[in-house]
Amino acid sequence: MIRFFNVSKAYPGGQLALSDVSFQVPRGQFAFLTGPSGAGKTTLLKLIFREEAPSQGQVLVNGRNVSSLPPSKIPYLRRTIGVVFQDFRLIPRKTILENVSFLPRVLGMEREEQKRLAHGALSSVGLGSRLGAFPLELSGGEQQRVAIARALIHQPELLIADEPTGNLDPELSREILRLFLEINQRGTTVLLATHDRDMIRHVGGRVLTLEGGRLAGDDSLEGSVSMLWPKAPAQAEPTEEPEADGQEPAGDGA
Amino acid sequence: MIRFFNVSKAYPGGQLALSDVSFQVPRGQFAFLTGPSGAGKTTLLKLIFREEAPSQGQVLVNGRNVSSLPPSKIPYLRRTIGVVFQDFRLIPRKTILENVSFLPRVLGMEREEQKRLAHGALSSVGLGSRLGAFPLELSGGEQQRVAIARALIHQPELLIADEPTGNLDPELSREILRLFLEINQRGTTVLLATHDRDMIRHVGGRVLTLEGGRLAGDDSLEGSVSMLWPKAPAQAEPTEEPEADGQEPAGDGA
Amino acid sequence: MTLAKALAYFLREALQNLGRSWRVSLLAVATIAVSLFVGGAFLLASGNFGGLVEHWRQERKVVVYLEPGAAPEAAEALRAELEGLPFVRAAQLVSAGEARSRFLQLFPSLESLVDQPGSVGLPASVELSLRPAGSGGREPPAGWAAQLEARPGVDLVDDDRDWVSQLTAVLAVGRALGLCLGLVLLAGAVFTIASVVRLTAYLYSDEIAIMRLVGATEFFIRGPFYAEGLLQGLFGGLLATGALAAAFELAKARVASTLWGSMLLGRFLSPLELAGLVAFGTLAGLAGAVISLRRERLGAAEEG
Amino acid sequence: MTLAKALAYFLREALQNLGRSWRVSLLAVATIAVSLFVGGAFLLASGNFGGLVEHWRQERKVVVYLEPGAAPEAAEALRAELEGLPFVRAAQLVSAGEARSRFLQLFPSLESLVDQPGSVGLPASVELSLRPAGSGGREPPAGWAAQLEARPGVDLVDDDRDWVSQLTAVLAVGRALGLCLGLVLLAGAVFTIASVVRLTAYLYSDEIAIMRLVGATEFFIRGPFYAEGLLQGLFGGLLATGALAAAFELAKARVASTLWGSMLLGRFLSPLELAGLVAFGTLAGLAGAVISLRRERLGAAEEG
Ligand SMILES: Nc1ncnc2c1ncn2[C@@H]1O[C@H](COP(=O)(O)OP(=O)(O)OP(=O)(O)O)[C@@H](O)[C@H]1O
Ligand SMILES: Nc1ncnc2c1ncn2[C@@H]1O[C@H](COP(=O)(O)OP(=O)(O)OP(=O)(O)O)[C@@H](O)[C@H]1O
Ligand SMILES: [Mg+2]
Ligand SMILES: [Mg+2]
Repeated sequence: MIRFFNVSKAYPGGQLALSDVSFQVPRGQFAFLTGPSGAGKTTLLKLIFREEAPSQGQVLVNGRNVSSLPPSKIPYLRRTIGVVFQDFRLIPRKTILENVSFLPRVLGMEREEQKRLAHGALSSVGLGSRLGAFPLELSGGEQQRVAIARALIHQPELLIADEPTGNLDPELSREILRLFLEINQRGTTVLLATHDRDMIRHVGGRVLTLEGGRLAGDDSLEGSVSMLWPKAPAQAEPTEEPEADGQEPAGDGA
Repeated sequence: MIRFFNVSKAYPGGQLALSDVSFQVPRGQFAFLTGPSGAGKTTLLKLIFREEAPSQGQVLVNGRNVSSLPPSKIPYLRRTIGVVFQDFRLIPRKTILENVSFLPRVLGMEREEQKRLAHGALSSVGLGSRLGAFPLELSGGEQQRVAIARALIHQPELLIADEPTGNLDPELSREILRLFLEINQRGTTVLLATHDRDMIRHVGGRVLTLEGGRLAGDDSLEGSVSMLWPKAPAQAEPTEEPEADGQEPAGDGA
Repeated sequence: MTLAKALAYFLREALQNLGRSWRVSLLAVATIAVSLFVGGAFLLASGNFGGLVEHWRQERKVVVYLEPGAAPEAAEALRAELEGLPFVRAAQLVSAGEARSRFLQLFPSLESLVDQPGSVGLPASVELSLRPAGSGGREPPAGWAAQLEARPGVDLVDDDRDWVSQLTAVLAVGRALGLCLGLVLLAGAVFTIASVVRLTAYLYSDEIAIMRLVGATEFFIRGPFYAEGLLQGLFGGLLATGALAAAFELAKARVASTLWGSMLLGRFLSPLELAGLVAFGTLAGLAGAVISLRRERLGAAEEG
Repeated sequence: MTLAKALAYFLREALQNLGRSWRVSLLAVATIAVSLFVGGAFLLASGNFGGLVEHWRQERKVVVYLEPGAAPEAAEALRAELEGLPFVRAAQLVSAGEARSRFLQLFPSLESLVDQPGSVGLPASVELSLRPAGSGGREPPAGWAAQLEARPGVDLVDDDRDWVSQLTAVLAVGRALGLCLGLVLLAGAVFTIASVVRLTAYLYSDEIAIMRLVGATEFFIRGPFYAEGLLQGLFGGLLATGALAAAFELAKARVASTLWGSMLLGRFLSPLELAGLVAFGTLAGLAGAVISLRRERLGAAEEG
């Protein structure tokens, strides 16, 4: 699904964000991307949906070389990818319903169908009752959830999420993660950049670690996904306490 | 330092963000504000530095009734408060050095002194080498750290931080928390909104919990601050360890 | 999506955007309207002035002033004779009394001059309208005026055509200046409209970038913005023509009583000219939107 | 902070902002310049046209055409006599040859007409410049021209003043229209400049909101924006005057060989007028900034 061949990215200012990164994520995988702030996670994701082009190397998505894609083809690439941006990127002049149903509308879907889909997506992130609100009338976490709903709405082949729970409380984070796992189970490849070690530990699986622009680790962890399902809501579940102890990341510290 | 008397806040659209909230935070305290997404945390903080005015009730900061402050006095209130905004609010056309030194410049401080201060603040969040970058040329976590540096630069009487580590990795989060604890030790009152239960658990102390706009909890937790100090990576100075123990502000909790 | 559906979508989106950021839209529409109003005012002014001059040129007249105290019958005989000339379209007798009242209409303040004791008063005259030269008419033979002047009872022959031809020379200068000015105005209006639309597009460049990122094609991104520019131009044009008409009526009402006023405000713009003004604004608005959305431009603007 | 320091700060910030968002600034400055250019072009055109007319009014002339074949001595004697009249400023003899060459300069295409065989050619004449009425001069006595015409050797007396007075009436109409147009242009320029500055301020309303939130006083927030509007107006004004001067020189070079051209482009704007144009742009830019930063406005704009 995603292949990076010796990819480097230097920004115009000269800042080297990625250097010589190679990896591949097969179709249907659920992979984490982690690493300290400024390590290049967002840059790596931007290369996949062609917000940025690599300075060197090649990026292949679904077998297509993304960097040599003619501009007119880029929208069609992006339509197969759902993206949750780190900074949300909602359109301020559109209601959240319109934001979420933007792509279906552009694709010419029936209005009723658009609405149904958008309402479903927004309900699944707990915002079913705020359809007419504008993004700036929402809290930080609510905006983040709108961004998530937008990425999920059209059941993309590939889901890219950049720190999607940075503004969410632990219960909601878990809900969101469940959504991601569900969509993954229906066949979507998921690449999720996060600082949240608990989340990685719960889910486990493929973990790519960036450090200073280099790929510093590509591990396969044993998850404990069951922790997500048993039960959640309320507030503090005593079940979490044992985790808290084990949470000290001394083990995988650099 | 901060007093809320039966404060309610309804936004123009009719959304009720806070209802009948009363509490007080004494001078010098380190308090957490927590609660699920959309609970009203950001709204509560906005009332303190008068970005919003309450619909009902009174907000007192430093003995002054904030809601009845004439517009011309508002800047002087805000100068005594350092704010880390949830959405950063950096000025895109200014470099990060200029962003951070903006208030000292407005206050007429010497250029050299401005620079020295800003450089110090940016270095303390690990951005000492990126002074000339513009906000949009930074990663999410880097932007968040610039916002933190700006709030810390003038040693405010009150520090308000809204989810200040949502985009930071655990190591950096710990660094930032240490900065906040340090500034608190030098006399600044700190009010920190966060979803990060680990952080609250480590520091302990005063914890205000909002739920659906109501104050659902006002607890004093026993912290385990030592977890922050024992072996913080790289820059950690061992000399700070003894302070860390005595720093627990549980004593003056309400 | 069919084209009709797409166009409907563009229009709906554009109207919604105009409404949601109505302050900005209003400012843009008003600026466009001002620009078109200025252009329209110029058109109106030069049209009226040119029409006036053309009218004089067509209406070239020879006035045959009679000696004071000429008998009305003799005057009428002269009139009839002159009207029979092949190059004369019409001959009208203006009595001394009529001459006086006409004069007073033009120069009301000079009443005392005309009526002063001992004044001989204004003479009676025969006004000849000549047939337009060229269009089948003939020029009067040379020396004709001098011969006429020599006849008994005729005091003076005042041949308009002399000064009209001189006036024409002066007006050629004025017309050339007006033309230059008109072109400058035209170019100015196009530029102003385009740049206003472009400034508003800068305001929404983030929005456009987001649409691109989530996979919208250029067609669907630009459509609503083109429609928005077009509508801004259209509304600006309508506003401008409305304001022009209102200003025209207002001015007319104020100066209707004076002869100069009614000469000056002879006619309003023709429906065709009005439609042209509106179409011009609409096209300029569309052009502005097209220019401002050229991919490179906005991409760069996001950083600047 | 002292006022001088604050002003220096405003200026530095404004220049920096202009540079950092140079695309937007350039667009704003260009639009302002276009607006002022149009105004300046109008000023220039109406000034030149008005000057031309005034020149003719002042230079009112009576031309005494001599009969063909008049002896040069007699002509000179007549000239000298006429020059002695109290209301005549100067009298100049124009020989038949001179008359011909003058005519050809005005109407080069009519050469064949003048030189056709059997033509008597153009007559010699004495041109009298009269002293300006009012300014110490006296009007010629009534009937003077007729008496002169009756003299032997004199063919015709052509008294300019007749048509100049009629021209003046026509021009009064033109002048009134021009004045209206000028006022419309003026108001249009002010509005355009102000609204362009305001549109750019909308672009930066987030920035202003942030400055307010971190505790800057209105004085320090607005100062740089006022300076920015002022500088945009100033640069626009300078650009406009530069472009005007360039266009003027270009046009002049192209038409210098024709008499109409040199009459039309007699003079450029005076330094005072140029300074006025620049000052006008500067003030309008400042005014635009002041209007657009009224607290309520921008507060509301952030939401809209
Ligand atoms: N547009 C840009 N121009 C210049 N440098 C940039 C730009 N965007 C990012 N960078 C730099 O590239 C590096 C990697 O940035 P990136 O956003 O990929 O980090 P990240 O891993 O997502 O960090 P975070 O966890 O803080 O979001 C950083 O040092 C950043 O400053
Ligand atoms: N400007 C606004 N207009 C209307 N409603 C608003 C506005 N800002 C916030 N709200 C609503 O008020 C409620 C509280 O918002 P607030 O931002 O205070 O939540 P929060 O506790 O900070 O949430 P989060 O953790 O997601 O940031 C939310 O339901 C939100 O939708
Ligand atoms: Mg990132
Ligand atoms: Mg919040």
